Amino acid sequence: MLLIGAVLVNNFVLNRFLGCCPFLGVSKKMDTALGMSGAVVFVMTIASAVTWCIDHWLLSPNGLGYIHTLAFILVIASLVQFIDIAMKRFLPPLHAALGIFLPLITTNCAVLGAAEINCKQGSAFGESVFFSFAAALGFGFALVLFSGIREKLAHADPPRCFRGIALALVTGGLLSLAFMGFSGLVKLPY
Amino acid sequence: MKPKDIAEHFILSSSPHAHANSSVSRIMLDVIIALLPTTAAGIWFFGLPAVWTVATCVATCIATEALCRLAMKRESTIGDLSAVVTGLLLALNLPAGIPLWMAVAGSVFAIGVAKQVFGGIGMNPFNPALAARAFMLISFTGPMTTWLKPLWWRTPDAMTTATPLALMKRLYAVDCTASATPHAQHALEKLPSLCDMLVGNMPGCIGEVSAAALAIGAAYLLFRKVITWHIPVAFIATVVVYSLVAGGAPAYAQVLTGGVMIGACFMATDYVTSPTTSAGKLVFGFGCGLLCMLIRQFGSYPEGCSFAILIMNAVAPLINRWTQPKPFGAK
Amino acid sequence: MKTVKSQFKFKGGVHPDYNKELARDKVIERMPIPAELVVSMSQHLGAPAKCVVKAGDYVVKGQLLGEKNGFISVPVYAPANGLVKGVEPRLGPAGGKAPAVIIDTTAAAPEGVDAAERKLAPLDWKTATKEELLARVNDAGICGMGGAGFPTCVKLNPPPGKRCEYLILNGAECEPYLCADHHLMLERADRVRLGVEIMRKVLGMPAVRIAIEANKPDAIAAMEKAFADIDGNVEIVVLPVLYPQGSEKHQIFATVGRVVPEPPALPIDVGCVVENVGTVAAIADAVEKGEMLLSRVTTVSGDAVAEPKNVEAPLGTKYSDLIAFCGGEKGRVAKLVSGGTMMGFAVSTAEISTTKTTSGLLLLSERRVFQYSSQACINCGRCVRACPMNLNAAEIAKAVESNDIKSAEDAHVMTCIECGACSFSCPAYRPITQFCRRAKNSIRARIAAEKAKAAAAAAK
Amino acid sequence: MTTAILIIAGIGLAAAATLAVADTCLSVKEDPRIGLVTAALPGANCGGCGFPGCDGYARALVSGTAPNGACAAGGDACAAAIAKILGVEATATEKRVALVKCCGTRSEAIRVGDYNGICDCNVASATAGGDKGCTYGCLGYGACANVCPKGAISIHDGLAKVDKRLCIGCGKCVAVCPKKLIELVPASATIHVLCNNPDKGPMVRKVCGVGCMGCHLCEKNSGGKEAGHFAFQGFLAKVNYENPPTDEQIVAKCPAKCMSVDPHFESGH
Repeated sequence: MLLIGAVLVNNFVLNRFLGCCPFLGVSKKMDTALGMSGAVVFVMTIASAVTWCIDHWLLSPNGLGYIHTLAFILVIASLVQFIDIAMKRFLPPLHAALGIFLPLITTNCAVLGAAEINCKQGSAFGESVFFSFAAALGFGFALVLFSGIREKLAHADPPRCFRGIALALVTGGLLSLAFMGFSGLVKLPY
Repeated sequence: MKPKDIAEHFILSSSPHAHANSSVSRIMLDVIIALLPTTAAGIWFFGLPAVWTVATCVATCIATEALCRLAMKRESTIGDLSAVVTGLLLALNLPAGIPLWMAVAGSVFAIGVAKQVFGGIGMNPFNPALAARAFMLISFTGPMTTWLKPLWWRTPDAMTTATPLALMKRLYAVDCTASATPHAQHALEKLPSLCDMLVGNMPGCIGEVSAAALAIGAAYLLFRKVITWHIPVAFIATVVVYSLVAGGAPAYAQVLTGGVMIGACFMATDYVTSPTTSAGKLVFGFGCGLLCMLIRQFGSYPEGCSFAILIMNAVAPLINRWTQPKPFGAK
Repeated sequence: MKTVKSQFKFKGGVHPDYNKELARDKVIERMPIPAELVVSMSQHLGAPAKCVVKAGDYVVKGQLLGEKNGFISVPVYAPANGLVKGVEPRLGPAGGKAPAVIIDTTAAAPEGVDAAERKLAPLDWKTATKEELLARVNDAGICGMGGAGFPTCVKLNPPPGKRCEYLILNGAECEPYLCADHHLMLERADRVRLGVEIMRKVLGMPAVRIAIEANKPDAIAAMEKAFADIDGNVEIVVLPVLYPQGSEKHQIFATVGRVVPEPPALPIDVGCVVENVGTVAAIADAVEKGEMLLSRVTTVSGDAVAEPKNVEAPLGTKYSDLIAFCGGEKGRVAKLVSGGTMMGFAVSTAEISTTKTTSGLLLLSERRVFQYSSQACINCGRCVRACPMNLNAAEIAKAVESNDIKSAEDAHVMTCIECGACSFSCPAYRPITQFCRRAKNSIRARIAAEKAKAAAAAAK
Repeated sequence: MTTAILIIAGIGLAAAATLAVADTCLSVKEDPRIGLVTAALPGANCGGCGFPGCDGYARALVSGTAPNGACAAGGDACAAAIAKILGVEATATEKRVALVKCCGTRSEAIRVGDYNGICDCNVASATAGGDKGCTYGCLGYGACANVCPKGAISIHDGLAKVDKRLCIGCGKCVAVCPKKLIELVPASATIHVLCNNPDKGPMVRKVCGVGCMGCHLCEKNSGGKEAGHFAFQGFLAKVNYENPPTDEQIVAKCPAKCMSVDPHFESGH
């Protein structure tokens, strides 16, 4: 239920409009979209685990809930950097596949968004990690879907003023319109 | 000084030099012909407002198409009749009593935003008529869900009523397994009879009520080989199987009411936004049916058909990618 | 010997208007030698023949004009006596230029020249060895006369380790308008029978399948009669009327149910050799009479020619002479097509001349001609259903249109046989076949460039 | 407040420390010269050098598998800069630009057919040799313009024209042209013969009003055969770009009007 809810109903990109930058940026080709999706799932799951720990053990006990955004940005940015370096060293094949996307995720608001939502919800550790994982899957699903459409649009011949990002935005809007059909499918508490 | 040109040139083109003589405009004309029975049925049941809605949508679509092409400085594509088909399909997916200015807005959205922005016919990722319907449903929720009673012009006491779909939705609300409860029984009794459903004597959109007229149109399209059986059969079969498994309203009611018939035969079979191969079409039809029923049962809208097709439109490129034909002789 | 119906139906295919009635009942007419012949050195697939005559030479019918130039090549002979006016590059029907010998056939033979036709010594095929027969096929300048022009002696000599199990005789003639093979089977059934026996011997007695489309019952009857008393495994396979039944790969599938893998695989890889009936008859003449391949039967048809005919014309006859022999043009000719309407070449002038592969010459009026357009693909999938190779032609065309050759290659464009079924069935009149051709050309060019680069690097 | 600052600072320091440690302990060594060479290259990724992009060429240069000077776009300055980085001698190259050797516009050269098909020279040429009477001339269906990475080629009046200022001399157009009529010539050369038809004069005249007839007047007017400014292929004059003519008078004296002074299309006009 949580999975369906996060993937379809409250899709990060199409419903919450989080992570639009990579959604538009790396959706030109299906292969890169798949790579990006994989990287996001990977990072988001780990990041939510780490931020949950920070929030739970470091910030909340000290009554510092109000600075968690600041702390999370710091943690996520360095975490991504660290994963990048570590992966290059220990998992070169995986780095070759996902490496170029990792720096892009540093500034992906979807990762921060997931951490924030978890924080606001006060979910338990397992739940927040799973939610982030599902949300990342939803992001990846939307990204792959969108890249499929954009690959098709690569052969289209739109008017000059709509070429490129403008067309992608219109398409994204229509996709989000279609996804509205899912509303109410799963009653999520948030 | 220019040398003398040869008076008459032969046409030079790559082979083949023969053609099946089919054309895009002929295909579109066939679709229009196939939609005539259901248009007529809609006009019979909903009277003059239906005429006005159809006329407005078709005229606005043609005008928008012409203006867009003019603005883009490209050759006009009105001749291929695709704008007429879009206008007609949109009108048939609207309730008869909708204010005409909304119909105009929807038509402009269909052609302008959902089609010409992408470069016109063949390029749009979403079915223009359905995108416009979804847009209107969200923007003008009230008028889009106010239904004229069929044959209201004969019995002018009550003008509007609830659709069978809303009744069926209530069936899901009660416990499906215990459908004998008085509440469910009541809702079930209020459903139109099977005969009324076939003929179209029930509230709904102009073109979706008469299942018989839609079936005639679909048979014509199949006969003319404009569409293949894959999408309609997969779509309707999924709806039937789902409703048998999940309970709720009887399967025939799920198929005959709402947009399933027009969706399966005319909207989901739109070439541009559906997969190319037979296998892909089966997957596509299955997805449409499944999503449609999921939204009907769980979603916040009573009707999921147009959203289901729109979502599957988005998935179509993926399906296409994974159902490529295997070349003759390839391993 | 028995007649059977085809057991296997391939996917796809189309039903163009055959228009065969125009020339179906016309008996093959032998055309007199025209005043000028333009004999191309490149009438076959592979390297053009090397020209061995020069301007001012007097040549005699059957005299060597161009010698075989490489493994995949065949020699070219003079189709008639005459004076060589020049040797210069001339446009061929496919659009490429190749050296051609221009012969003035009205010139008188100079003193002391033996004007009798040059022939090879007749061979008794029953006693001749395989090598002798192969050499004869090679020396007579025979190549596939169905359209591609692949040198026949190469085909008849399978590489070591590969054995021919089926010899398939292609008498399908699925191209609209054309009746040349049809009439060859009707009128020269004995030549076809003899050719088959010779080829069977060369190939080591494989089973023989004679493939004929069901719309030629008289040709089937003629073949049944000619082959009635033949021993061994010989069958006439009646194919359903469907284009492209005459394509090598589809014929193999329709007759023996085998599937030729993707290129670079050849029919011999599945134990089959396919030969056109015209080629077979030419082999019979070359062996029994020692005659070189100097003429061929060409169908001149279309709605803009006065009298459609099946003409046996010397190789190198200009189209204008052929048209004149058939009573000239009727009304305005909008398109001149060398070959059939599905795979033939549109040409810009009637000054082009016939080759060993010219199966037809069609004069089409405005009514029969349609225009390709730049309309967008509406994704109707008709081309995908029509494609006999089961390719996604629509995707290939769209990719090529946006200069994305890589995607086209991934979609197996190299498997395309350019049969034209996709363009034929496209309601948007898109030149899909031409898009495929374009992709294939650029891929071939790229591969050639890579090879050259690798060779240069290796040389370094 | 203090706690907040302390914690944030703590997290920051911890993260920085981890990254610093990771960077030094886990980093992968890469030849630093690759980055330097890539920076010295123009970064157009035109592929004219035969390598996948400037980065690919830089890697090949550093590994010693590619010769310096293959980058026509960067020219001498670039080669010199790379040579400095790599510590080897630079081979001097002069900037070369593409020249379309045909001036048979729609009004000058005849057409022999109505071509109906896709707009690409290679397939048009494969259809009965193209619709132009002259089988050596530019078809104007833009195969070169399609492959040009800099958009330097455009089609005007049925002829491809090269914008000299945009051309980087990568040679892609030369390779793609089915008529083989594009040549890379020194950018400094100003006098060109814009014809590619080696046929005899009368044959050329039959199909084109501005085709070279091989009359040798250009050669005579530029100091005769000994001067060596021209070479002839059949009945076609070719400029010897090793030793190009400089006297612009000869252009006006060409009876065929197939010569030109700097025919490169300038986008400003």
